[in-house]
Amino acid sequence: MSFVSKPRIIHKSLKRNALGLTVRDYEGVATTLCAGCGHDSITAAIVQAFWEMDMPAQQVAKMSGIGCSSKTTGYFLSAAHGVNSVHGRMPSVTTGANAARRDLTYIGISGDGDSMSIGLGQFAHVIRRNLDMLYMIENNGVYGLTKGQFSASADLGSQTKKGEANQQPPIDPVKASLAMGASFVARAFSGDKEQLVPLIKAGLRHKGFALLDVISPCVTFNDHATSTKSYAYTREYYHPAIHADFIPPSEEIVARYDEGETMDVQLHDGSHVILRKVDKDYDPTDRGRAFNFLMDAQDRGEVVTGLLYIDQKQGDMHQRSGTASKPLGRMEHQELCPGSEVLKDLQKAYR
Amino acid sequence: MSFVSKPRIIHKSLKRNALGLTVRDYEGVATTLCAGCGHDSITAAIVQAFWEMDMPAQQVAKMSGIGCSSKTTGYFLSAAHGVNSVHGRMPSVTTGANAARRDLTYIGISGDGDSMSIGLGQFAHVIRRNLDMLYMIENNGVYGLTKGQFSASADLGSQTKKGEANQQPPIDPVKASLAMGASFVARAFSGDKEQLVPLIKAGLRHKGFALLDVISPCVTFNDHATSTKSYAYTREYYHPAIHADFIPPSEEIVARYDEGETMDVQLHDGSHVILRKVDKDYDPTDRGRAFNFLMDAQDRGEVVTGLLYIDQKQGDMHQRSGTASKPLGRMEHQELCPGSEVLKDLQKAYR
Amino acid sequence: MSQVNNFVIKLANVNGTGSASANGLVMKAIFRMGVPVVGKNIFPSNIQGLPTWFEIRVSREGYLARSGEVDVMVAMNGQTFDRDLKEVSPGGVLLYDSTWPRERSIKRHDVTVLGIPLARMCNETFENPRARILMKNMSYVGALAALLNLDMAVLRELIEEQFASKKKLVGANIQAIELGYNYALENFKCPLASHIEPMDKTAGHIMIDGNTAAALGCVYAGATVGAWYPITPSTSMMDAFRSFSEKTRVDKETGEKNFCIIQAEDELAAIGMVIGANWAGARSFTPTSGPGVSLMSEFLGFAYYAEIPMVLFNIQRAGPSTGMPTRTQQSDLLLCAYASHGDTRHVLLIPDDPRECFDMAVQAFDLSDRLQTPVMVLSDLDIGMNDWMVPELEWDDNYRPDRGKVLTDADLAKVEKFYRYVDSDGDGITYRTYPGGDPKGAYFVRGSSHNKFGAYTESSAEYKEVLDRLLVKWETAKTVVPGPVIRSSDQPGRTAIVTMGSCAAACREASHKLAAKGIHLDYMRVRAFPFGEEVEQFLEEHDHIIVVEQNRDAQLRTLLMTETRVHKDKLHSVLHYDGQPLDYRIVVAGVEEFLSKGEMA
Amino acid sequence: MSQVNNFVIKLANVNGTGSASANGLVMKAIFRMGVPVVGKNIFPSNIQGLPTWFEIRVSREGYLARSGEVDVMVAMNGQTFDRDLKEVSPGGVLLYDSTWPRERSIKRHDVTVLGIPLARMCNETFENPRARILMKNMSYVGALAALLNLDMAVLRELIEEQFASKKKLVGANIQAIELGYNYALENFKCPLASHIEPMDKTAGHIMIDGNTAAALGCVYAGATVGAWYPITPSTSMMDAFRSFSEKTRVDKETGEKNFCIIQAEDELAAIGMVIGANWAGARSFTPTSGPGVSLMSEFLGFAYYAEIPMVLFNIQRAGPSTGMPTRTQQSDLLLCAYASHGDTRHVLLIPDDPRECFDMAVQAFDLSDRLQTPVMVLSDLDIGMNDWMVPELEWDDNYRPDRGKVLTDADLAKVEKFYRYVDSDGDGITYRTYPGGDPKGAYFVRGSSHNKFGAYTESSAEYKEVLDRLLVKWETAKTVVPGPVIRSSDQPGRTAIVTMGSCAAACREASHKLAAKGIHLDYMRVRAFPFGEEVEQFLEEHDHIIVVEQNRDAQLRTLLMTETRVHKDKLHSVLHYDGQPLDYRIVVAGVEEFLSKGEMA
Ligand SMILES: Cc1ncc(C[n+]2csc(CCOP(=O)(O)OP(=O)(O)O)c2C)c(N)n1
Ligand SMILES: Cc1ncc(C[n+]2csc(CCOP(=O)(O)OP(=O)(O)O)c2C)c(N)n1
Ligand code: SF4
Ligand code: SF4
Ligand SMILES: [Mg+2]
Ligand SMILES: [Mg+2]
Repeated sequence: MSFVSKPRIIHKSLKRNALGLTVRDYEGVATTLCAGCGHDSITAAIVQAFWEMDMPAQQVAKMSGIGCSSKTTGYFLSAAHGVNSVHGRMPSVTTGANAARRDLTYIGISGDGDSMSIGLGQFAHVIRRNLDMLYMIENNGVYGLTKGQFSASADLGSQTKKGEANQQPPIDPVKASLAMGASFVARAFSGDKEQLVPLIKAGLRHKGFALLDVISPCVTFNDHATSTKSYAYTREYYHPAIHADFIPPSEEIVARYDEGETMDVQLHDGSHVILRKVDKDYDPTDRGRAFNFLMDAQDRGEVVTGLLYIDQKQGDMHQRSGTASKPLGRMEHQELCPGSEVLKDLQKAYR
Repeated sequence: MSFVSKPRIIHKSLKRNALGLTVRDYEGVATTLCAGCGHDSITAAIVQAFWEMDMPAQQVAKMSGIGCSSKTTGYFLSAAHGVNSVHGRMPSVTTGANAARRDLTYIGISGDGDSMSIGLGQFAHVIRRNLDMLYMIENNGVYGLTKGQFSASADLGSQTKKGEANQQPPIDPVKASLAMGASFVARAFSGDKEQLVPLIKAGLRHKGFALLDVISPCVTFNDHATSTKSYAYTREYYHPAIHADFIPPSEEIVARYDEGETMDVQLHDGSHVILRKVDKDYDPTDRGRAFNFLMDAQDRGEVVTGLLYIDQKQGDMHQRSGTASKPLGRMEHQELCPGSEVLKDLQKAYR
Repeated sequence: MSQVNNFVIKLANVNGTGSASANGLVMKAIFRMGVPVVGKNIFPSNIQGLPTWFEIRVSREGYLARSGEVDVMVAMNGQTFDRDLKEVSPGGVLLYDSTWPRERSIKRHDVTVLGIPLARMCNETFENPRARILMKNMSYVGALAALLNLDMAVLRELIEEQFASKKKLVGANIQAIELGYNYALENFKCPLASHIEPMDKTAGHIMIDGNTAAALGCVYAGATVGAWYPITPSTSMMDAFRSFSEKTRVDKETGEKNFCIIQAEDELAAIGMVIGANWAGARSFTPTSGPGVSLMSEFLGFAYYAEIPMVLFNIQRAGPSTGMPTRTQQSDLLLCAYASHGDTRHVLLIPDDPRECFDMAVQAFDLSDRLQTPVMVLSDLDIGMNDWMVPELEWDDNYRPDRGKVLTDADLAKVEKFYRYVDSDGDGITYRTYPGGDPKGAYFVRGSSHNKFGAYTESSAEYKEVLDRLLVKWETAKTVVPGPVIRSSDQPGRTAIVTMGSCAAACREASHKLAAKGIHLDYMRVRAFPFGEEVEQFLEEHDHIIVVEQNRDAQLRTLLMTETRVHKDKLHSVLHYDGQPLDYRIVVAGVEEFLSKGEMA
Repeated sequence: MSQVNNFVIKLANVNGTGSASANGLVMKAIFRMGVPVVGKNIFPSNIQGLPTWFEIRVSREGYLARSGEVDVMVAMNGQTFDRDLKEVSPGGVLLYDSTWPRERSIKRHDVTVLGIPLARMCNETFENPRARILMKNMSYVGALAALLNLDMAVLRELIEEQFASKKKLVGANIQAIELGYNYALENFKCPLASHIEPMDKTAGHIMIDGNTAAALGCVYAGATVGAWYPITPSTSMMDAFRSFSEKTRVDKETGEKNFCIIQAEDELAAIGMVIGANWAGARSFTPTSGPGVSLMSEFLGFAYYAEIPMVLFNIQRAGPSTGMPTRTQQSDLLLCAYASHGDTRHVLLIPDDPRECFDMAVQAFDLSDRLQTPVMVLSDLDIGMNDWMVPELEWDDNYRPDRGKVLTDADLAKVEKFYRYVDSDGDGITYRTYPGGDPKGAYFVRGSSHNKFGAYTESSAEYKEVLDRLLVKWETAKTVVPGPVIRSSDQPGRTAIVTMGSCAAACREASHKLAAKGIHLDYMRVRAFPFGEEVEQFLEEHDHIIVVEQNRDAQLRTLLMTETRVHKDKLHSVLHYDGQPLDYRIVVAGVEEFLSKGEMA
């Protein structure tokens, strides 16, 4: 329900890509997410990546489930087709679409709730099929759209706005996808476009399944008075139990740091996340090492970012099953129907 | 539909446990599985384990989903309650039961189809909750009950009775559960009771979630002419396409080998599985090492058996959430109902 | 008609700006002044930045439905200013923040437009930027206080209660209220024609939403295990259950909790947990909404066939599919009645307000235990998430849960052999046992075909025997579910309204309005499925039955047609399904249209 | 009545012993001899070691339903010997393996019991232990050949065809047949009164099961993407689709496959894939059974509301829950008609035999594309897994798929702007586009509320506009789904049978039997939901309508009651739901009972 229709004034000064399009041409309808939501930063990175890739809109299919994150497919590439399906089931719809049109580029956007809870089974199995797609998780550790319950990726001990502490250890999409055999595994932070844009492009180009887990702070439901260090001191006039529907204005969190470095990012609730960017000489082709590297970083309380694992030799779903190179959805009836003579012949076995 | 009712003649000579019960007292109704099915060997091991543990039947709840494997809860401990639920959903029913009766011992029996396909989400999340239960997967790489389709744990390249080759890499329950943070992870072979019985006992005793993946050959749907080395030579009179409903008589496969050793087991279809039992000095408390150990063995084409990982410090679901020690299902109404005065009081907030 | 204590205030806000507490304050103040009131929250399916409305109906007669009028509009949202202005009833008043000029594309000469520079006043008074947003809300409360004649002492009292734990906030809030109050007093003629005069019609009542009341019912029924997957508009029910349980069920000394709440990974798991817990002897429930019920369908059939009690609360929202998650509807009736494949049918309870949510929560557990089958309580967003004025909830301390036919170890000692599905009483209900008891009572639960002894069977006769007994149980259900609420009109006749759930308030008001025009209608509100003999009789006694419900496909009419003896030509529909709570005028119009057609015929 | 070409053979076996091929051979031989025949397989939900029966009805009149008689019993299963003996009709014959003595608890003086030492003979003749099991089956085929007068040349021909790729097996099989044949000839009076004499009534016919035929229909309709999760009794449909596709859709040179079959991780994923593929422009389908449909409910509502075509085959089995997976029933009708929460309704096609499975598979894709909504084909285990004798399948090479209203890039070039949900033709069906085309045709699919332009909306009016248009589409559906099959009796009257699907054969035979007794009934078989005008008219023209169906809760009667204008008192039920295929005598008895009650009244 976008009430403010977004003016599509294209400044002459905007740079154009090989298709003659500006970044603006890759945008979608106006966002209805909270001001400062990490998801919007990711949308901007996606827009940037497509523009840089000179991607024609009709080449792209945008797929999603349900959640704040899943809404974002509406906020880029208006000129592309898209399916906003049901909660947790984006992978299967994408699998079917890809079965029909292997010639398109699939970008699936999901949330940590959408993928790690209700959708975990489909997530694991789309990986197993090595479906040719970029699968992005806009990971905020909460269910944003249903107002702040923990998701399965929430850290142990983190607290909701209402003050309950999470008692369950997290499921890490990166470790889970490594264990399920994903052929491309990466992580980034919503506020670090410099790292994010190239990873999106790499994921889109990867032939097979590419997981891109993006840490994407929820400015609304991580903003609780109980967190270690919080904005509480600025909130003299605010009583969480009474102003339960109040969402203080926030700004996008931005982070910049170099390869091999760590960076301590303060979130809206005052808590911190320590990001570690993989080194230039990190070898992302060793699945075992990737797992260990993640475990070690976790022990140090760091969240590793970058391209963590890649295997370009696994065939995608179609290569494995020998599907025709011409997309099935574009076949003519004549190519598919064996005709009356064959029917007669086939029926001999039933006499 | 057991037509032959099993005579329950208890031989005087049978040994009795501390409860004065013989092994026979731990049996269930007669099996309706195929002769030689690995699942029946596992049932026998379960019977043995309970008997050795002097387990009273009313202490046990038997839980399962749907599949040949899931039927086996009927074949042991007739005197215990059990729920044969729906396909892939045993974990949730067990979670609810445990929530109500934390004082019981839960044994859940599942298949690779039941757990790695339709039930993968529930499998992952029951692990995440560290529910106090023994979760056994009777793993045969196929859907036995629906007649031989691949399951998600089927090896790459293995073939069905009809000759199709599996194109998807397997999901390994052991690796998956390690990645999901399971607190007890073990694997065994159905034909090796010597290893299996102690692991069942350990899993039942473990406070928290215990995964026991048991390789359990399906004598019927792995018995196809196309496998590398098969019984085909004995099948002069047999035409698979025509005798599709013919299931040749088979015998249980038995294996015995020592810790630290490997053992090459020939399955009914003539194919082989190489088992490696973990060494006496293997340290099962290091999750990272366990993962690496598995990866290395896999590279050598070996399937590791034994207790692979254990962590006794994680609290189970109730410990984490501070549930009363008295089982909720046994509470009297008086312990639960706050009464009319409190109701009056609570309603003050709504005036 | 005089507008004193009889008007509608509508507040147009942007969500996420903390307006809910301010709006609630206005409603609460009116309630405390003894004047009947009800609030409807119309909010978007997002978190921040989109339009949201709160509608307060003040009704000295105690009507609780929407009236379709807007007498006082508080237009705080620039995005919707135009349509808000359009919506004001002729002669009404619109209040807005005049800090910034509003461009208006429409002119309304029949509406009094009052501007107050709320933002400017607050910016001048408060430093902190967040405070300014919140205090702006409070300042319009102040303006309304002046315009509507709200009792400032009551407002102060409410503020003091609310901020009891954060006392230093009291001053600022009162200051903000006074800002608006004084400005209005000084600049406008106060009070308006639509204003409040104290009454005594709210004594013995509370203002509560259905989800909170249902959660309280679960606590009182002795439910211990709650499993759920978050979904609007059911989520607040589990929040309330958690908070009441934390208050009343935690051992003071040990901190041990006499409850266990599990956030499941999805709805399929949530219902599985509930089934497991009920099987094991704990009362357990799950709150959900439409999409959740669809996902639970397979398990509902399992519980039906394996005869495991379980309680489900479906807080209905507008479908199909994801539909409008923050809008109300009654469109899951058919799904719930027959959920799952095969021959399945389920017991439903349909409350009409939060008080009945409380009562029916308790009944649901009793019926489910007694009938050993799923019981679904069909509430909706309107009941579940809006504050309704209802008589105080009551509790009889002599209440003991009806756990149905459960054999204890002592009972088992008396029988020779226990068979799970043998009907020894002829009511279709058989005895069960809990796990953990005497092994003599052990049995094996299965969703596959079983005979009356509980053993697996593929015998046609044995299978059919169990399936047929379930029909006997269904007949028993008809006799134990709550009967309908029937109200004969002053001039009982052959024409009637039949309705359910949240339509009740609008139907009641419509009946009065129609009676005033000389149209007298008898009234029946069904409260449960299956329908019992009272429902049959009422239908039999009437020739024209107007079925009022909130869905497109006349689902209640469909059920009546197939599940009672009624002749279907007697049933006529008034349908409302645009997602807004039902407005009584829709019922009036529907009835009049039907009657006029009838006369033509 | 003479028993030549008019009797039932029942073979009692243990499953997993390879008896299916032997039993099929008997049936095929009779078919090749020109005598109408049908086979019913009654098998357990396990893999090996439990009882299984195969019933072959030989009917010179061409009746395809069960008759309830057993004229010749081949009792190869010791476990069930007693009940098998009990089941033989008076005057019938029982053949058994006399190698081991059978203990009999019952005596039948009215049954001729013939013992042949099959196992002993085979053990003496064949070395290999597996061969002995298989050859024992063949030897009873031989004995039957002698007893029933089967043409040995036909049997030989069949054996040679079957083992064409493994010629060396031919000899042994024939040897085994001869063992039994010779023994019977030598020891018994051959042939029996129940025996075969060649006819010419099977020319132009085939023996095929419904799942195979439906799969073939999918191939011919141009379906390319099949996604499924294995579930009895639907699994063989995807096996057949795979095998036909491998035969007809693989490029000889490149080996490229013009199809893509995906074994999904569960039913929720399977339907998601089908929706995705259809959205992207490929014809796609999923075969499943009851529990699968329950799990697919949420997605069905999505496809309904987002208006995405998709085809689902529900091969129904006995419910509720896991129920009896290897038994037949028609108990998913209501679920399928209204699957999902909110106001949803779905188009159903209901074939009565394998030939119609083929035809309706093609129709399902055309209707689904045309109506842009899910179409479910409701078959059942009886049709899907049993071999039926049907006229050869036919294909019109001029057939072109009806893809419905799809705008190509060329079409788009002609329009100024494309809006997904604007109804420009008044039939409720709007234009769609496929992804990968001109960006002008791009739109966003959602299961949340949308306006006719395809944009997200929470406006009540816009939401309702789309929901109402779906009802217009539903009216259109009534005019394009296949009409009923209507057969007036010789003496058309006011009493009729109405039925669906696999009940047809039994109803046809019952009608004949009743007519012979002077009871003439008109007949209508509904073939689709929603019901069209022809159905309405037929109902209108009859006063007593006996609805015959295979479920407990009279689901077809329920649908007729609510979804047509029929007066419900006209509808009476004959219900059969014990999992066995319908026996015509049940219909006869049901009708007679109804009529006798009618006379009493
Ligand atoms: C079947 C079903 N169950 C529940 C919901 C309610 N629901 C909507 S979004 C959501 C969680 C979203 O969390 P996440 O995927 O992390 O997205 P975020 O909003 O945090 O970006 C839930 C539970 C639903 N839409 N459908
Ligand atoms: C919802 C649902 N879908 C499908 C089925 C059919 N089904 C029964 S068992 C089974 C697979 C069993 O495989 P597994 O768990 O590996 O057990 P196994 O028989 O191999 O021991 C399937 C697909 C079902 N019962 N329910
Ligand atoms: S609730 Fe959180 S995730 Fe959702 S839009 Fe707001 S900030 Fe983003
Ligand atoms: S089919 Fe396989 S898994 Fe099932 S009972 Fe037979 S051998 Fe065991
Ligand atoms: Mg999230
Ligand atoms: Mg298996």
